[in-house]
Amino acid sequence: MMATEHLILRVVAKLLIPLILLFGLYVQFHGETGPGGGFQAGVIFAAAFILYALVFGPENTRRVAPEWLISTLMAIGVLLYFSTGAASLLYRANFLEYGVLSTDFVAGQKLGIFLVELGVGITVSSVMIAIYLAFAERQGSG
Amino acid sequence: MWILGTYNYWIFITLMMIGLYIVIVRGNLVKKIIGLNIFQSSVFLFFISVGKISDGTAPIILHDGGEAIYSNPLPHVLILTAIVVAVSTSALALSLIVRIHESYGTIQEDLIREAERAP
Amino acid sequence: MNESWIIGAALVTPLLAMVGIGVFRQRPNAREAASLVAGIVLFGLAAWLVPGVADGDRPELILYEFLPGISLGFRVEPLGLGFALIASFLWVITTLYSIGYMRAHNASNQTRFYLFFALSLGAVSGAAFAANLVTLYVFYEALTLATIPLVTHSGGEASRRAGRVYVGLLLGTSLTMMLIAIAWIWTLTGTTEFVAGGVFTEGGTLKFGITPGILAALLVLMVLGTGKAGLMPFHRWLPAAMVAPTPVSALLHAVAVVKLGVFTVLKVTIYTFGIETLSSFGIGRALMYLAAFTLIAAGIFALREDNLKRRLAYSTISQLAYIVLGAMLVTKVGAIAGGMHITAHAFAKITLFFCAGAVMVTLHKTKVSEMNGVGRNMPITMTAFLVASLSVAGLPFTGGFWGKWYLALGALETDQIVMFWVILAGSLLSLGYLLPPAVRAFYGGPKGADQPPMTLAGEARWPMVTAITVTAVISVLLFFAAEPIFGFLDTIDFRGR
Amino acid sequence: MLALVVTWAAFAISLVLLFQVLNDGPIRYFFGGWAPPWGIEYRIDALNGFVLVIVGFVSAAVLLFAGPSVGKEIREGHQHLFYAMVMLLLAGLYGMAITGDAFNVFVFLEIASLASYALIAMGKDRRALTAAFQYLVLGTVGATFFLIGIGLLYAMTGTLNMVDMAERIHGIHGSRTVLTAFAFLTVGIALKAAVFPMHYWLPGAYAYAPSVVSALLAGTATKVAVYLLLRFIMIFGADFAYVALPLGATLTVLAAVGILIASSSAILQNDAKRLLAFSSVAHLGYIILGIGLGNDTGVTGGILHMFNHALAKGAVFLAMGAVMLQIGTTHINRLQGLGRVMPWTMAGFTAAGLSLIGVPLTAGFVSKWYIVTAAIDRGWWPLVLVMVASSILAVFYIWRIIDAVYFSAPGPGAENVKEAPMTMLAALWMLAGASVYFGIDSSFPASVASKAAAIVLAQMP
Repeated sequence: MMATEHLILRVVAKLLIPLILLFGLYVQFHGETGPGGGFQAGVIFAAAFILYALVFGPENTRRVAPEWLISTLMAIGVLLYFSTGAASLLYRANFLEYGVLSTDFVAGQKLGIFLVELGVGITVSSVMIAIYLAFAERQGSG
Repeated sequence: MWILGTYNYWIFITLMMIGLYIVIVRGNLVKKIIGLNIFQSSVFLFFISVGKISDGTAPIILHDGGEAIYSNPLPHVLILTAIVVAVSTSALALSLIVRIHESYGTIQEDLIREAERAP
Repeated sequence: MNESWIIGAALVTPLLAMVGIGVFRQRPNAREAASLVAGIVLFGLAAWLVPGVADGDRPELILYEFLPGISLGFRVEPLGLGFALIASFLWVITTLYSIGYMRAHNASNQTRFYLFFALSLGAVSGAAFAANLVTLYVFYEALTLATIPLVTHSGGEASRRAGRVYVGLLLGTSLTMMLIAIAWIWTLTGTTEFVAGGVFTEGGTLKFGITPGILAALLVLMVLGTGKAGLMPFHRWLPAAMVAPTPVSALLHAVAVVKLGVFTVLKVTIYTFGIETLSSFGIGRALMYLAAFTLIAAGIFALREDNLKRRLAYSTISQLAYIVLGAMLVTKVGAIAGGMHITAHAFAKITLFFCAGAVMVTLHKTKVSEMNGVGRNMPITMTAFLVASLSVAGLPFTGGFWGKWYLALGALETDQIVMFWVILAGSLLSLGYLLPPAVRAFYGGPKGADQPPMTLAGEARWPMVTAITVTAVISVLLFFAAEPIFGFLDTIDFRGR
Repeated sequence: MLALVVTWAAFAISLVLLFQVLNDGPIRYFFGGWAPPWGIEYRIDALNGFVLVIVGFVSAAVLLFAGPSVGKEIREGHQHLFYAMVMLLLAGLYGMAITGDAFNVFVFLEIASLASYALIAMGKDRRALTAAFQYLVLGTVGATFFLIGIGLLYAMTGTLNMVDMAERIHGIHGSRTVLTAFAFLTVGIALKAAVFPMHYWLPGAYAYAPSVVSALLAGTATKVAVYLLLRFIMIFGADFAYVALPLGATLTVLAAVGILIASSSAILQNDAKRLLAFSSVAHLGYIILGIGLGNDTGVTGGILHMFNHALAKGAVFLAMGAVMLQIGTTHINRLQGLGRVMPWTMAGFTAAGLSLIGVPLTAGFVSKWYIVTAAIDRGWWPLVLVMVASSILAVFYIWRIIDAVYFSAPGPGAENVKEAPMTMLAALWMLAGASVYFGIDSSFPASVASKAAAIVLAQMP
């Protein structure tokens, strides 16, 4: 039903979404050396999906991001964070003391931050998408 | 001059009061939440502005190893966390409102209270 | 102290009895045997302590620190031991009586009844041996709680209302005034121990910067806070509690609960405040007048009451006021008289209640106006009733005589002529309200058509009659045993050592 | 099931931690190996070790209880979410208690709060939704105030580590910023702890939440908030809070008024859970009163009452949960005659109820004794009167329930009511039994509480 309406919106959205996703990834992986990080990246990443859902409707979005996938991703993100922290416990360091994850202290820290931020990013984006979709679908069903 | 010099405080206080006013006075639950958001944002703004140093840069070690004036990063980090918390609060509040709407058919506080008294 | 294990045993016995009662809940005979045996053991333990205590021994048992600086401890002294003796002896008798009563009545939940009965006795023995105010307070409250299920035993709207009054007044007074008094004493003096001669003075002067005003305030809080002593205006729980089964009224509301009240008053007067301290500052006068007022007023209420048990309850209030009066005379004689009156009144009043219960079970009469001719039907019961009435009134050749005699002496000794007359008037009043039932029972013929014809049911069951006879006989014997009792109570440490 | 195992494990760990702290002094743990003041530090001393044990004990009992009750009160598809939320709540509470970093407290505070909003909203009654919403608005305002306070403190001291903060704040007591920070923090925490007159959200929230949640929140959430109050008193220094500022007087007056009003309102309620919720407000008043007295005995009493009240209130709410399971309501008129059909549940209720009244040989008496003697010691007689008056009021409101339960003829349909399942009774008696046991032998909680009080009042002149 939306196919014929809002032609401009749909075209612009289709153009923008890849850019937004790309920007999200940039912010994500730039996290440990410049402004950026998992939180922001996650939100930007989710924004792309939300834009898609706004224009093409939640039903179509669900095809890309089915509920099982989103909830699994939420959990995976948190688990990634925690297992990174716990991994350093295995090296007899304190929780999240990820300098020990590699032979080189700085490299270990880089790795640790990268993993942690990745976890944060995954969780935040999937949570954001889940929240939006939950509202949108609820309204649709009544 | 000190009034202008501390303009961020004034903005903070004004926004805070606007937010609280909305929370207290408005009967519409969604508007209440918007008020709550304004209230929270005012606090966030305040702390960000306090952390800012003029001409400061992001607190990142420069490649040439030189010294640079940079803004205190800690408030940013804290407020980022607080924003996340605020977002989740809003989400939760909105979902509550959706469910209130479903069971009462209204989101006006006085109407809800009436519906409560009626049966 | 090598005798301290006896105190422990005395505390544990009622609990063991509870276990026994619980185990034998399906077999009434074994259940009641457990109750009887526990009573006898408890009495035996208390009796064992008598010679040593009379010689000035004060066995102690300190359990552990309950609150910082305050331990849950027990120390035996003559007053408490006497109280424990009476309570445990009458427990045996009452158990005997209630076997007959409860079965004749086909009462429900008999196991629960015996269970809480034992618990109440545990609380009484704990309170009797308490070594400090907090321990006393703990067991005082425990007794209140343990008796609630007994008071409301029969269920129904009347019980419910009685329960409210009972809880409201007893917890109400003790949770407020008594607790404040104890906490205040603790913060002022740093001790709650019962010490010979009281804790407030040293060499005749007040310690800790206490003024006579504070002392008076403490005494008022303490005595009024002891709601169980039934001083007006906190007396209403006692008539209300008469909805309970008769054995409960008999043991608890003639002996255990009310006597714990006056025992508390006597105990704090002697061991916390100190007789000499109080008398040297002239404190206690106001409470003495309150007691006198209660004594007379309750007597008048009793005259106007038609329900026999409620009449007895008001009589109890009046007689309790004698004991409080004795304590508030703040002389040694007064206090001893109070102790003697506790003993005599316990036996006499329990007899009266037993009789009332027996009449109720066999003839279903609960009112004084219906008593006509009962004496011909139940001669033993009503003779006992008459004897006990005389003892309550304090006529010679009954146990009640000596208590009142010494009270009157005490009043004269302190030049309280008014009190002397009050004591005499109270006796006359008690004759006035107790003789009519007895006289009607023997001489009143059936009059009017509204009186149903007398069914010749005969005496009550044998356990009840036995119980009645024993207590009535002891009431008389006490007259001749005054000497040893006085001597025993005289060994109370009135002055600091 | 997993949730149960986790809570018991957490309880065991918190007990071990407490004993370790008692023996060896504070434990410190640096997150990520960053030493304070840069990194986040977790620090446990006698005070929060004790709070951890409270949270652990209550939650262990509540989770044991939860199974059947949740099955009845939570919709089928939502049960896994319910357990997830409970875990989140507990994580927040433990975190709040354990952390040594002021901002971390805020984060955990919000985690716990969000979880509790969601939990309350799961109640069957639709009023649960509005109650949760109300709590959410007030809770968020409170948390934001808290955040302002922390921010100002950070601006003044340049650190977020609580121990560090306490050291650095000493020189700058007079500054207006510190005063403002103190005010914001106190109000924010008071909102969370439902200190009168900021208790508005509490009765509704407790009354309409699922019973398990009521028990959990009553036993833990407000207690942790009170702990925060103590912690910030420590940061500012007891001498500053009590001597330079009229914190003690303010708190005690509020607490006293709150005790009286809340107790009186409790008497007027017709729903047992709502009644108990008002009683919670009154008992928080006791705790605050003890803290406000500001002397050793008083603060000890306050901390002790946190423990004792958590036990007793947890137990009575669990009892109401059992009632809810069997008859589907907790309206007082519908409780009639339950003493006969659910004897064990009601005996547990009675035991815990006596502790709420403060009858000797229950834990409630011990803490009340501390607070009353502290008040007499300070010579604040009106407070003593308030305390005893509220005991009387407590007798009234507890007796209203007992009266209905034991002395009224069972209503129609009461014959079919059965006793609650075994696990629920076990949980209920765990709490009720503890509140009797610690009334008879209070040496363990009392000694810990007095150590904790000594820490709080360390700088008291």
